[in-house]
Amino acid sequence: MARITASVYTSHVPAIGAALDLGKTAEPYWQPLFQGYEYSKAWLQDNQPDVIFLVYNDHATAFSLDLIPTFAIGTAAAYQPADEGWGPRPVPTVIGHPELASHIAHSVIQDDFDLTIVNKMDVDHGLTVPLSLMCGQPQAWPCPVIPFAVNVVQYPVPSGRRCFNLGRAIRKAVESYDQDLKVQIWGTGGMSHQLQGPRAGLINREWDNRFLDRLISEPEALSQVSHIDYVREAGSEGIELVMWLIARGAMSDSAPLVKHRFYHVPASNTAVGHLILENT
Amino acid sequence: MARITASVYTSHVPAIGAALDLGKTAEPYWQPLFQGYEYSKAWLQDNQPDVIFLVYNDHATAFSLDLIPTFAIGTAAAYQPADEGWGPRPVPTVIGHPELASHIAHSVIQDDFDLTIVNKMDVDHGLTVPLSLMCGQPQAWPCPVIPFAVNVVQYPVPSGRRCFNLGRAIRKAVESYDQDLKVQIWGTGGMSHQLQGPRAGLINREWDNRFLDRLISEPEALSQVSHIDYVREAGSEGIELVMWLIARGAMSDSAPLVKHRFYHVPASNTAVGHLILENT
Amino acid sequence: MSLDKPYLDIPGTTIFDAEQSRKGYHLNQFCMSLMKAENRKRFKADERAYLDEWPMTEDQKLAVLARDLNRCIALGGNIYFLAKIGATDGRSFQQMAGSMTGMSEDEYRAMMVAGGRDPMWGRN
Amino acid sequence: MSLDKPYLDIPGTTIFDAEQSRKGYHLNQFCMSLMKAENRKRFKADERAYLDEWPMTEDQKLAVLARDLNRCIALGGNIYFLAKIGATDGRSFQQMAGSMTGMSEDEYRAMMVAGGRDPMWGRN
Ligand SMILES: [Fe+3]
Ligand SMILES: [Fe+3]
Repeated sequence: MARITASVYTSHVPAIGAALDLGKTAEPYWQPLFQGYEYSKAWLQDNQPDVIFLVYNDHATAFSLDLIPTFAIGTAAAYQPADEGWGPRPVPTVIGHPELASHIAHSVIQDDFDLTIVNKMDVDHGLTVPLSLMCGQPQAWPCPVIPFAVNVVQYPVPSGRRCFNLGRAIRKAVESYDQDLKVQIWGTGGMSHQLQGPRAGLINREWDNRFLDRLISEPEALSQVSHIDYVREAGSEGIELVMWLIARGAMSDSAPLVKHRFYHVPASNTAVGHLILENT
Repeated sequence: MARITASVYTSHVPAIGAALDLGKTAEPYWQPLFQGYEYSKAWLQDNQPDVIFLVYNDHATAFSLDLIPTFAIGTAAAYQPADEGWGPRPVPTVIGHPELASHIAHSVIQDDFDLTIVNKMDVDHGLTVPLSLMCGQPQAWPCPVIPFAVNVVQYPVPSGRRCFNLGRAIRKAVESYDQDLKVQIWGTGGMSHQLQGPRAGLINREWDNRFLDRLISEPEALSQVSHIDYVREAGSEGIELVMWLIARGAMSDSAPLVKHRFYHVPASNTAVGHLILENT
Repeated sequence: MSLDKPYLDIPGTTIFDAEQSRKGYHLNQFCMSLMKAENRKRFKADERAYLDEWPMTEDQKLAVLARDLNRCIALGGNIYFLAKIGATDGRSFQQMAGSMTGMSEDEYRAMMVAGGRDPMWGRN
Repeated sequence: MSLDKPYLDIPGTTIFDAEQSRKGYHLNQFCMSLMKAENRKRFKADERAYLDEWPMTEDQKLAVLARDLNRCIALGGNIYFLAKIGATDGRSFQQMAGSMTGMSEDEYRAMMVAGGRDPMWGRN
C-alpha cells in the first residue's frame, strides 16, 4: 500500500530560481534565504520519497486564457521546464509517474472532484523552484513527480475548504494504491505577496506566521478562511496559499511532527514561508 | 432575474446531422425519426429562449488525450463547427453568451464544482446535431448557446449523482443572474448505444424507456444508478445519458410538464430518445 | 492499481480507462491528426510513411493499415479517435461499428433496423 | 451580474476575474506569444507592427508600448501574462512590480529589504 509520509510547504518565487541558476546563492541578499533550506536538503536526502505529488499553480505558462482548469493532474511520462520568457530554466526534465497519477485521478474523480487530466504540458517556476530549493542543482531530480496545477490566476479560484477536502481525497487515493510507495505531497506558492498595482510589495508578517501556526495545529478551521481575507491580508497573489491546504489535507488526522519551519522576507516581492511536516 | 424555463433531452447521433446535411430526411429510413421532432421544432418556435445552455460531450474533437476536462464551460463569444474528419458540417457559427457563461462558471466554481473554463474551441456533432434537430436548417441559430462539455470518453466519467447536483448548482447560478433572461437547458447524448467491439449495436428499448420514465418522475433516485449499470444495460456509449441528469437537475423541484416524448430505433447504431419538459 | 474495475466483465466491450489511454496514446493522437484535411491527404498518399511519423508500436500500425478496429481497441484505441480513420476512408459510423461485430455490413444494418442487438447478448 | 464582488474595495488592487479576463483577452494572449524566442525577436524588432497583428484596442497597444503596467491591468491585463513583456525586456519581476507603485527602483527594493509594504497601506 502506498502512503503519504510527509508534506513540504514552500514559496516558489521565480527570482529564487534565477538566483540559483545564476550562481547568486552566496550573495548577502540571498544567503539567508538559502540558509533556511539547508536543513531541508539534508532532510530530503535522509527521507527520499518514491514519488512527490507537487501542488503548484501555472503562471500563464501551460495554460493561457484559452483554457483554465480549476484542478489539473499530470499523468504524462515527462514534463519539460517551460520557457517563461527568459528562456527555459537549466534544470532537469521532470519525470512523471503515470500509473500513480492515473490511479489518483480515477479515485478522486469518483469522489466528486472534477479534475482535468493532462498528458502534455511544460512546467514553470511554480513546480521547478520548489524542486531546486529542496534538491539543489542535481543532474536529475531524485524521484518521479506528479504535477498538480491549481487555478489561482483567474477568479474565482477554488476555496480553501475545497482544497482541504481535495487533499483528503488524495490521501484516500494514495492509500488505495497497491504498490508499496512512499509519497510526499508538497504545497507551494505564497506567502504574502502582491505583484500588481500601487499596493505591490505588501508583506504581512504577522498574518503569515499565524497561517503557519494554524496550518500545523488547526488546518480544518484554517480552511474556512475566505478568498477575500487572503487578498486583503496577504496580497492579491497571497491567494496561492490555498494550495498549501491541499497538501495539509492529505496528511493524517493526527498531529504531525514539525521537522522544520522557516520564514524570511524578502525574496524579490515576496515573503518566503517553509514547513516540513511528517506523519507520525 | 434569469430563469430556466424548460429542458430538452435528445440524442446527438452524427448520422442524423449527415442525413440532414445531405438532404435525406424524407428517405424511409430517416423519415420516422425526423417526424418525431416536428412537434419540437414548432414548440421551440413558440417558446424561444434567450439563451440555450447546451450540455454535450466532445468526441475527441476539441479535446484530445493531451487534456481531458471533466467539465468544461465555454465562455467564448463564438464557436466554429468542427472538422471531425468528414469536413465541417455546413451549419451556422454558434454564438456564445460570455456574460452569462462567466457568471455561471463563477457561481458553480464557488459551489465546489471544479470547472475548466474554455475560451477557444470548435464544437462537434454533440452540440450541433441537437441544434439541427430542434431548429432545422436556419441561416443562423435562433439564440446564443453556452456549450458545456462533459467527459464521457475516458473513464472515470462523472457520476450520475455528481451530474444531477451540478444541474442544481447551475439552476442556482442562473437564478442569481440579474438580467431577465429565459434560459433553456438541453441534455444530449444517448440513449442505448455501443459503438465498439463484438457487442456493437446493442439497444435496450426497455431500459431506455424506464430511464425516460424515471427522468421525468424520480430524477434524484435515477441519479444513483452506477456507471457499470449504464454500460451493462445501455452499452458502452450509453454512459452519455449521465448528461441528461445535469439538465434535469437544473429544473425546479416540482413536477415538470411533459410537452413531448419520443423514442425511435435505429439511427445508425443508436436508439434515439427525446423529451421536452417545461417548468410549471 | 487496486481500484475496482467492475466493467471488466462486460462481454465484447473494452472500457477506455487511463490504462487503455496510456497504451493507446500515440495511436489516438495519430487519429486526431486526421482532423486536418492536409493530413488526411498525406495519410492517403502513403499510409505507412505517415504512420511511421508517429511513435506507435508496430502492432498498432499494422492494425491501422488492416483497418482492424477490434485490434486497434485492444491496443489502446478509442472509438471516437479511431472514427477519424473511418472518416478519412469515407466510411460511416455504422460501417465502422459493424466491422467489429463479425457481421456483414448488410447483416449489421438489418439487425439495427430490426431493433438492434439484444441487450442480453453474451451474458449468462 | 449580481454575484458579490467583495474584492472591489481593496486599495490599489485589481482582481482578475472573468470580466477583466474578457476585457484583456487579446492583450493577455499577445503576452503569451512572447514565450517563444522567435516572437520576442520579432516584437523587439518592431513593437508597433507586432502589436498590430493582434486585435487589441489602441489603448491596450499604447499601454504596452509605454510599459505602463497599471494601465495594462486596468485594461484587462493580468500580471502573470504581462510578466512576459518584462521578460522580453530583460527586466526582473521586482522591477516590474516596483514600476507600478510610483516608487523608484531603489526605493521599492529598499522597502522590500526593510520588510515590505505595510499591510495596512491604504486601508482606513
Ligand atoms: Fe506563484
Ligand atoms: Fe455522443
